[in-house]
Amino acid sequence: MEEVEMTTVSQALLLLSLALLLVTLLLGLVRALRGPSLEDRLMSVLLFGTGGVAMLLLMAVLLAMPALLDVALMLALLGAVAAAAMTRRETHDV
Amino acid sequence: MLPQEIIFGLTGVGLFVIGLRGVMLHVSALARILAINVCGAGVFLVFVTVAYRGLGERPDPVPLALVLTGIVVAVSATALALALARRLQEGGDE
Amino acid sequence: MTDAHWIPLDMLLAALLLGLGWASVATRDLKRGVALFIALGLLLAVTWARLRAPDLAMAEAAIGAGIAGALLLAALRDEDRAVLPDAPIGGPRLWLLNLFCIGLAGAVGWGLLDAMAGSDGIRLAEVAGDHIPDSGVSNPVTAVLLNFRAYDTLLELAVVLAAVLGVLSLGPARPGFERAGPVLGGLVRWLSPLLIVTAGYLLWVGAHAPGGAFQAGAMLAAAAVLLRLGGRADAGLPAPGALRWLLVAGIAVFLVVGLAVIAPDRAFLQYPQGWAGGLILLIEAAATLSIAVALALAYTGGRPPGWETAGRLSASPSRREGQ
Amino acid sequence: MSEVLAIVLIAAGLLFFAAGSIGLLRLPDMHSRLHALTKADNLGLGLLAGGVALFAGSLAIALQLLLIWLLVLVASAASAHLISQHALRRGRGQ
Repeated sequence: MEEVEMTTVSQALLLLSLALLLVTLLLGLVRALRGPSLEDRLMSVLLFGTGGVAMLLLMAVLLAMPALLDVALMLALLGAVAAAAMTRRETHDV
Repeated sequence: MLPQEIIFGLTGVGLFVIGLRGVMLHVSALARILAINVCGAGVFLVFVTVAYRGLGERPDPVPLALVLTGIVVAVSATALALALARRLQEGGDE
Repeated sequence: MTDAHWIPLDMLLAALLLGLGWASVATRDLKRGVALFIALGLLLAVTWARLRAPDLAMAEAAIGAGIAGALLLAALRDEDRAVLPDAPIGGPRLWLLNLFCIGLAGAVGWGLLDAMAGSDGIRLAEVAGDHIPDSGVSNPVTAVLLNFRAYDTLLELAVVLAAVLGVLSLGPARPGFERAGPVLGGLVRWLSPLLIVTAGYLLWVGAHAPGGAFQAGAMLAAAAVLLRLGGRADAGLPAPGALRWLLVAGIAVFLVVGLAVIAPDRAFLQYPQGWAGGLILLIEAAATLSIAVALALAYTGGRPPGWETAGRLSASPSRREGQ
Repeated sequence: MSEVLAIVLIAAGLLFFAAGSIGLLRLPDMHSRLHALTKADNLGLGLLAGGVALFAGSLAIALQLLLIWLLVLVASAASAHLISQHALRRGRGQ
């Protein structure tokens, strides 16, 4: 990935894609603010997880940093941990 | 000076102040601990911004190392604060 | 492409960070606050990646999404009311507070910009960069953490240990979780080994690529958090007797290595030529285990069962009954 | 040529991301929002990862991208299940 050859047009388009992903996250933030249920807010967190992975993949190409793929892998693994943490109940709650 | 230093530096300061305001405003221990963590995120962002040297440059590793240990120390301190808050609440019930 | 092209994107990212930060703090609904704080952690990981700090992005992913979120969500259960009463202050006093915050932001922001604009002299980065070939590792962040500023890292491990000892001294662990259903059970069964393998990988590549003891330890702790969420109250941790040793292993190995390398011409923690790489890996392996155990215990929120008696060589039965 | 294909794949992926976020924002009830979000984001990430793999042009990286996508697929399916189960259980007043 270090020597990715890319035209300027492609670079500009990738940059635009990153910005569009941020806009979709912004929509997710609006949903998180509106709620109304906890589940709606959890869905926004889910969106931030997947959107974050997508942004990391694009930045790995654009910044020529293959290590960002490792970060994306970790984020993918840990998104599920966050979802599990948000929906579990302790034994005394039952 | 890079434009990113201005953008993210001021964002870091903004997060720090937002967190500080939360700490002063809230009464609930949990809300205050949450706010302190937002405060800390702002400080980390300032450090990472200071380390940043531009798109093609390696960032300064010294502030990054500080932030890396800072993240782990912050989460340990958060755990301690939450455990203390829990004991306080239990004590209040007795 | 230059940094100027990234300005619109960076401003969008900055706006989203500020929006999430504000929304997670300025709310009376704690559930909303915690959910948004986890989202902020995910976005911070992206921000560290953008600012070319993948080492931090890894730690943030493991801690922000894996541990801090779970920790806050567990604490949320203790709150009697998920929605807080109105702010205790209002009217003119709230205005004063807001005014103070705006003034503070202005002053600190101006000071920061002033300081950054004025510092075009030699930075530590050049000094650190020149010495990386001698450090035994090629990842600059690992070089700083475990060689150039190793004593700093040693003390930071001590701070983590102190915090966890504080947690342990406050009382027994929180109750565990109910048994997992088939879906979560399946998730735990295939995800936790993956997390552990990833932790091993991060420890190994930390010498030459982003990764290292802190990231690996956080990842291992995330595996423990997941096991606990799946219904194992002990979070998959070993017996308390072993836990005590694991908790101090990082600092112990660090100190032993640091003292062992002392020679007439070498100071504390000044590794001999050619040995640095191996010694750093040794210290990092021990530190990974200590950090993982510390964070996992911090997540459980107190002493595991059997902690008090584990330290004694032969715990007398009468003593055990007394508890 | 492959660069054009990569851009097309990434653009298609973004379209799905946008659809998921708009669904999250505009659909009337929680369950349809969850459905729209997870389906669209998973497809979107798959297409986007395909585009990134074409840019990288190496088999090892393509395999890592495939792994990331599969992890996100499984993790988000499990998360969606946990969230809807959580909503159901709360709806029953448990």
